[in-house]
Amino acid sequence: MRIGVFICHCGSNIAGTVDVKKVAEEAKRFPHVVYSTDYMYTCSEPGQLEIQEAIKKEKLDGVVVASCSPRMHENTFRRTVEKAGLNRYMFEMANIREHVSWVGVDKEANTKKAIDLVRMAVAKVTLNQPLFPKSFKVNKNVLVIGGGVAGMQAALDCADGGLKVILVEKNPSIGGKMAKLDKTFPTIDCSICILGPKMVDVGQHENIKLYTYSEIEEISGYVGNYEVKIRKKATYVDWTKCTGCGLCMEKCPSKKAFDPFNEGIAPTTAINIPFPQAIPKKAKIDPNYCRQFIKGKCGVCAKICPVQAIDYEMQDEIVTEKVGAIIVATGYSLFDHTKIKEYGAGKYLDVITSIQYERLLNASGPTSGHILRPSDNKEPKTIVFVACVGSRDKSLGVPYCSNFCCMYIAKQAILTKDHIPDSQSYVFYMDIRAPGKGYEEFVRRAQEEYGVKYIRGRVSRIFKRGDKMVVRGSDTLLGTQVELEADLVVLATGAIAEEGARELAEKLRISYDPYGFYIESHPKLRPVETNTAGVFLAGACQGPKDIPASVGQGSAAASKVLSLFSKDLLESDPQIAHVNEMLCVDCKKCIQTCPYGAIEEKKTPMGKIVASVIETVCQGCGLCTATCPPGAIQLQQFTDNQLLAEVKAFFHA
Amino acid sequence: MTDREEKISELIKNELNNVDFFIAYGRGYDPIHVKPLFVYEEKDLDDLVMNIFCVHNNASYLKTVKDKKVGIVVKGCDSRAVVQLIQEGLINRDNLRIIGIPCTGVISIKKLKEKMDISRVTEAKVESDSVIIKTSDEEKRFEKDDLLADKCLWCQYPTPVIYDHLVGETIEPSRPKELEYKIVEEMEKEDLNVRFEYWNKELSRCIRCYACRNVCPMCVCQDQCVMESRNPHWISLKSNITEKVMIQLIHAIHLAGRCVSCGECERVCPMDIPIFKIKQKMNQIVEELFDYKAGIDLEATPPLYTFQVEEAKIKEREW
Amino acid sequence: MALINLTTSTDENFVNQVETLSGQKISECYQCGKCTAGCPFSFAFDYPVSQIMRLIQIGQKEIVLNSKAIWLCATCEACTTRCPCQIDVANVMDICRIIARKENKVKEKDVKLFYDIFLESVKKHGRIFEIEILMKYNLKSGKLLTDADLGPKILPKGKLNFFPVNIKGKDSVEKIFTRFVEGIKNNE
Amino acid sequence: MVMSMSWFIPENEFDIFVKNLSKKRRLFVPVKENSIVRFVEFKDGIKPYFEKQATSSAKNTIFPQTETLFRFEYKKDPKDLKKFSVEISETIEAPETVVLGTRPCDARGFLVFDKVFLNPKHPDIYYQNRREKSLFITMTCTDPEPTCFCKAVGSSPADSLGSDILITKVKDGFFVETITEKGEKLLNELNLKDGDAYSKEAEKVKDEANEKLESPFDTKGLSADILKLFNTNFWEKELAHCLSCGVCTYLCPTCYCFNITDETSDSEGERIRTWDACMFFHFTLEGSGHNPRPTKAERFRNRVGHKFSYFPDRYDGMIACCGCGRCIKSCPASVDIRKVIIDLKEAANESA
Amino acid sequence: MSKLSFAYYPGCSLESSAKEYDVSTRKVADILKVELIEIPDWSCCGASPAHTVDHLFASAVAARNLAIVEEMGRDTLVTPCPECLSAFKKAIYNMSKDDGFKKKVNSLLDKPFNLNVEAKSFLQILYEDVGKENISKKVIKPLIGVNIVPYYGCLLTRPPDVAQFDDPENPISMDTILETIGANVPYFSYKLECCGAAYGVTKRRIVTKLSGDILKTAIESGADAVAVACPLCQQNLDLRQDQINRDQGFDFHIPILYITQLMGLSFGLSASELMIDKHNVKSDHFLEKIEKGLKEKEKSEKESISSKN
Amino acid sequence: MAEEKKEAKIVGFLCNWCSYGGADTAGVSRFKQPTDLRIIRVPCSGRVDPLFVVKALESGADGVLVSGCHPRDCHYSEGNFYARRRLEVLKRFLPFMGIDPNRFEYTWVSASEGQRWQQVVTKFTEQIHNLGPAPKREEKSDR
Repeated sequence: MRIGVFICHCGSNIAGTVDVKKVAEEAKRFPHVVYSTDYMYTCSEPGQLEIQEAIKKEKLDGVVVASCSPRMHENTFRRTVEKAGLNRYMFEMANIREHVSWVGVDKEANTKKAIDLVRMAVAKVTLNQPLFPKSFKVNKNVLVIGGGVAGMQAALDCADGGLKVILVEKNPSIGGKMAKLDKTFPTIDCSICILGPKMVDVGQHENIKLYTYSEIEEISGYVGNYEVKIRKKATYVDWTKCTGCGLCMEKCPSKKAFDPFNEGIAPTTAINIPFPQAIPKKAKIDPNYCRQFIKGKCGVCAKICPVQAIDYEMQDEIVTEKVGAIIVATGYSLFDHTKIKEYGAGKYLDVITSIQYERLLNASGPTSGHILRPSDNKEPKTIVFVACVGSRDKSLGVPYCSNFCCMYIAKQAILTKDHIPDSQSYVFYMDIRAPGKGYEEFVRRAQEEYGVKYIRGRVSRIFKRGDKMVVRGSDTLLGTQVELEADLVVLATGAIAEEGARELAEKLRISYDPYGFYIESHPKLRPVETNTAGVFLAGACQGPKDIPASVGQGSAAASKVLSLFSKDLLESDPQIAHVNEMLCVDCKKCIQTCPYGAIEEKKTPMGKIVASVIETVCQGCGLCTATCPPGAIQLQQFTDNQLLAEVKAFFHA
Repeated sequence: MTDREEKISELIKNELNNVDFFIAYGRGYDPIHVKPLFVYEEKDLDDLVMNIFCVHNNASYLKTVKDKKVGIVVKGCDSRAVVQLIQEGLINRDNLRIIGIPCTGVISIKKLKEKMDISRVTEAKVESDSVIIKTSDEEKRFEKDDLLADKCLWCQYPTPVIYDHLVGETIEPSRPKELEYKIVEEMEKEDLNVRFEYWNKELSRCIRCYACRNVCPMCVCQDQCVMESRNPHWISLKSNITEKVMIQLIHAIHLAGRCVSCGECERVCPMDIPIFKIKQKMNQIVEELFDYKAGIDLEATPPLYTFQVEEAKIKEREW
Repeated sequence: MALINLTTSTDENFVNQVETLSGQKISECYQCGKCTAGCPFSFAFDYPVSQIMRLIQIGQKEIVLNSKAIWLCATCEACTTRCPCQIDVANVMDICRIIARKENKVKEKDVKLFYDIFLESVKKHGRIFEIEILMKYNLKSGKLLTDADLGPKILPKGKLNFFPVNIKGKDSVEKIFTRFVEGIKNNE
Repeated sequence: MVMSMSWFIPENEFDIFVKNLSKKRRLFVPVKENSIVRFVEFKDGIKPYFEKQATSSAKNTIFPQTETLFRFEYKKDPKDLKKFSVEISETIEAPETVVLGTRPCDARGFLVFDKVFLNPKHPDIYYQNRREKSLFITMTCTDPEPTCFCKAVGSSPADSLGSDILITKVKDGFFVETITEKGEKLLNELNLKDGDAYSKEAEKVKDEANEKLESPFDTKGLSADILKLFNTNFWEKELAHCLSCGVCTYLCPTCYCFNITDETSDSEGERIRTWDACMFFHFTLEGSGHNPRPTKAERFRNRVGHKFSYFPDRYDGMIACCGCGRCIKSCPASVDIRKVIIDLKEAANESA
Repeated sequence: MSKLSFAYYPGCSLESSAKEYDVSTRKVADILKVELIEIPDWSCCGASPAHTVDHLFASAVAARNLAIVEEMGRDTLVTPCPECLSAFKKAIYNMSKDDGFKKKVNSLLDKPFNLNVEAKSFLQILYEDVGKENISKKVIKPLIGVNIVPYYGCLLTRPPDVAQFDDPENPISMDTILETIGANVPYFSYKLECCGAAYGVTKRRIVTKLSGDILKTAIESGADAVAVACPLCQQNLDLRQDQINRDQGFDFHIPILYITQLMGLSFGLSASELMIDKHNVKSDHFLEKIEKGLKEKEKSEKESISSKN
Repeated sequence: MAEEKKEAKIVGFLCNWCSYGGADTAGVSRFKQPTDLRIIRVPCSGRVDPLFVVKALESGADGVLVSGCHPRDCHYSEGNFYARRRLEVLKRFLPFMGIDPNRFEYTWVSASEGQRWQQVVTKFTEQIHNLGPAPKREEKSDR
């Protein structure tokens, strides 16, 4: 081979503590090195030109640049050598800045280390092979998982951009958490009034295919070519017939069914339409409460339904859709306050959660917007809000801040005063987090205009005294214990990952943090991408966030999909695993361990069964290579022989 | 022929229609050397034996006859290899007919060799707990336990864990499990440098014949093994100590969580290198870390080809 | 509270000492006040427990060791049980008492005195001798009439022993005391 | 061949004899390690073991498992890095060597080696150098084992062919006779007692030893029989239990196959020769990936064929087997080459 | 049920000021066929005073007893006293968490403690090992017609990592037992609030304040008596009830009874057998109420039988 | 002086996404480290066949370090879970063969943990210096 070596000074960044001339001189002695030089700024345009000239003049077929981290400039130099006619993978970098000059003080030792690193890079590049990406066709449908505000926004943006959208929502209606809210901060505008039209848009958009009351069963494939199995859960009502007239709800004799939309604060009927603005506005039966299912007889709804839509025999159905990209917008759940024993573990009727309170405030809620406390339906006069219930609490496994509680507490306290002018609200808080536009002003208004009393300290215990709830907390500003006798206590439960988030992540092959929130590619620069190509994130599934942020991410994810789909063909990274069929012994270990299901068995023309890499699915982690006992499957660019050559180059120096 | 041999013979006869051949045990060149017997037709059964000298693990052959329908006679320890092979999808249960032999132990020829000159054995028999060996010039009687292979002294699977036919009654394990890793524990009483030198000395005898690997029922790479393929270039063909150590480390690592403790690697070593110790250490680690023993459960996954998100016994932030 | 000059009074060694002895990371406390909220003794403390934690965080050794609070904590464990940061707060209070004892800084002399007399009794008899403890305490504290009103209530019941129970193995108990003291000396 | 002269070493002086042998030269002796016996270089403290046939043959003494043929180094022209030269340095290592304690079969094995490596047209200088400087002191095999079949291949327990010196254990000591000039020269150096008085006793011991063994098969027509069965499934069935390992070949005194590879690091390296075995898949694996002997049956066929057919056909009927029986004794699967040959002849007869 | 048998550690208080707890515990155990073998030559657990000196020292003082239990060949130490219990549990917890600590503790001891013993409260034995079914079988005089609130104190369930028993915020073991022996158990929000513990002698004002709050809440809950499981709690609430009244301006006369005494009553033992008369606050009225409740119940049962006839 | 400063031969296998990035972060932050370590970049700690560690040790390494993303943070979602098992097994196995287990460590360092990387390198290098050069196998090719 004919290898060229280029040692970069990086101004004084490298040359200050590494004798670059010596490194370049030493590199001349390495096998296959026919050209070696040093340069002030190799990454600069003239620096790159010098490499290209050397490639042509010296007929180089391999290049090593010793400079900064490959994470910085590997792509730069790959393009450089490619422009000079060399395959971009016939290039290696030795990181002598971040790993040498910047971390070592002894110039002699640094120089020695740099020489070693260059020797190792040369040894490796000797074994590099030209690699070529493959192109494949893209299916331009997009799957959006989750029909909350983030998912809806993403779906609408994609659909408006001309893409076919499959929107899957596990609840009977889209709308998500936002549909349950009364008002939104900091503008106090009616939540459903702004969301409702959007929901209608989604429901009516010709490019959006809606699957509600459905869940993702299985996902296979890769960017551009995913296949998704969707489970349509049985509703026991034929939605092609149901008109949403609501007659069944009126006549249903089972009126004590749990109402998830109202967070259990009031019951509903066994057959129900979740809420008036639901999209689609269709009825479904909850078999846990329906007499037909429990007792085997009733059938009132079937008799009453004017369009004969009731079907007690209905089964779940699996449908398959093909898409090219996936936007995950599965949202969040709320912390289960019954885990907190010192707050009564959900046993006190007058200690409720903030989302329940939201339903009490809501004009379409069970109390028609009148605040009545659950134990005796009386109007509470003293209301205590407790912040950080299931947030910032390591002992409960939720050390993080839930982001939006401070704001909704302020909103609820303001609304409380609006509803009950002679009421007094108190808020136990630890820190007020109001960094959004107009947020701080909003919280100030709660205190200044609405007289909400903020007490800085956590609540230790809530218990009953007569018909009052005693809230014992501290006022850390005073340095004392405080006690309040409240009529109603509202616990601001924090956001946790949606139930099933981890399972879905595994189906999608994306990663999640210890709490079950999905991890983005880069926390700053790639906030809506995941490390799995073609899978994007929007909204609170990535971490607690408020409505504007969720909507923003929905649009961002949609724009990522639109730009991905702007090409008809995609290129795959060729740094993937490759099977030497002669060596493969069909032991199946690679198939078993591949995190992407990218390896399958195939029969060679000789009749031998061997492993085979699905090139577009392989992500190049190399786990298979480390697993393969005969070394038959090799991750190109990181083969056993290449790594062994690096080891050898160091130890046999 | 003993009753047991008659019974096995009968079973094989009946099964021969269902398989391409049967692997049993046959007479070798003297009474204490038995050989694996490949039965293609009835007359091959004339040589059949089943006794305390049937040391071989017949499952070792399964990897080489993947596409055939095979019958096999297995002892308890051998059967674990069958289970492990099926578990890993390396052989197909449907292609197998298994005759299980409950076993109370097999003789270690090496141990016997230490106790007497075995070059002229004319007769060998077992009487209750004794083994009697006759040669042209003498007759010796041994306590059976003194001659049994080490693995038999802590055997927990005297009855095969998988079979289609069982010849004889199920035997409950009666050997002390604590002895399983005795050889390992004894080694670990020594200092690191003593161990280092011990292996240098023992492994220096290695002649790179690869018998340990070829006999290993779980070594499925065989002809493609990196110990000799030179691609990937893990080792050279030199017969120096580094490469000899490397060979054993490759074997141990490739077998981690898969080794069924049949001890064949050590039995076949022509240079009498105690390599089973190495495998047992690996088995002990795997058992400690993952509560797993290979070749017991058809549904299990070898621990190094799976994982737990939270590992109960691996400390995460030690380093 | 007087001005605290953080430049001169912050004692990092003290923070380390408390952290090492208690095995708790004090910096994990973010001052939510839940410990104070649930502490039954808050009303009697000079510094509520969350402030003690805060004072330790900023290395205010003198204030902490001279506080009443550390001596009035009864280790009821409410703070430890409820701390959202999983800090064993009661243990930290305990450690502060231990350090204060070692440095001879005892704001609540009576409490320490009572403890000492209690342990003396254990050392002497192997078990405690209640009457002796009470009498000694009254004598040494100078509060001669402590619980004098209870005497007539309890004495007639015949429950209290007038003589100590000396256990057979009291030597072995005493040896725990002596070995412990020797151990400390040897370490120094 | 010289007239044999004889000496005698009393039993209690044998240790001194061994020590003296090692003084000016490299001495190999059989040593027991664990349950096996192998030839190692003698040093103080080493106790030779002559009681039983060594587990491995003595071929490693002049045909080491690994030997460096030469070292090489690429040297660049500093003025033009594209130009380089290769410097080669020879590495023949051939010290004066004595091997004590071989059996007649071991010593005869080298005659097979000689045919190949000392071929006058192109002798192997590495082997040649060492062979010339080596000397074999063989012990009469008074105790042939049931696996022994040297008689079948034309040798016997007291065969002196291939040895330089033959030692026969007699009642009070060792009767020593020279077979070659090299042997005589050595013994003259050592100042031993005259052995004539024991020659009769020694002859008797040798005769008895020779009688102890029978020939299990006849090699007549064997070469043809092997070729006759070449394309039958005899091999596959007969060798089904073979594990295809290298025990038989590596312990064999006559197997001489080798491999040559280069080991390079940085710009220098060495060319090495290592033992190879026809039982290995890689032995005949071609660069294209094609393998003419892909199965163990074909490989074992080659082993038998080579020893009893192709080699004798090429080298004046010399059978490339010395009947030592090591391949039988140490085979993990109890493959018995005698049985293979007997069965083979039977099968050849049947197919006739 | 096979016979339960445990190593028994009464603790110093139960030898003197809290003798009635010891006596009633042994009697109840006897009836429930729980064998309590007193640990030979046990010594003081060290209690909280030892903890203020050094944790190593405190663990050693406690572990001496645990080592004896090991020597007895027993695996469980049972004590009625939560303070002692806590000392033992903490010693075990700290020693098993840190091998170095364990070694240091054992270096202070004549006989080492090898962590083969666990410590349990007698309440835990009653609740978990005996169980409410077996307790209910022995009830012959159910405590009908009285309201009893259970007061657990601090240490029986706290801190949860160490205590490993019942719920740290809302324990129900005593509630369950009280219900099992027939009493009515009203909602009581001060189940776990500290009584002031060992500061009775040194900081009386603290104790009378805290204990006063407990009594006040109990009485507001409608309690006729408070059930306790701790000698210190009992002392603070009962013996010091007059001090509380004096300091806080109350006039309470509410009996404070050990859970074992209450169980004894329901098992048919007499008040004097259970040393109920040795308490400061008289229980006469409470006992009468029970008798009355019983009679009423008998009467109503008779009526219902006769009406059926 | 040369004596004192003698470097140990230490090789590190670092996953591209976390630990290599962590080492970069340490560099960018100028966190000074001993110079003995040579880093080999691999895509994922799951790519590190335990045999690389063995090979490096047998080739004369005084110490080998493997570093990957924290478990649950793997760029390839699962690679380091496998690595964790395999490397732990190896770590426990080495001493049986007479190799000091302290010559091999595996650790998790994220791309943001520059300081942690500095600590890991410093601690490991010190550890290896304390152990001294690795014992060499006596190469008497015994022919």
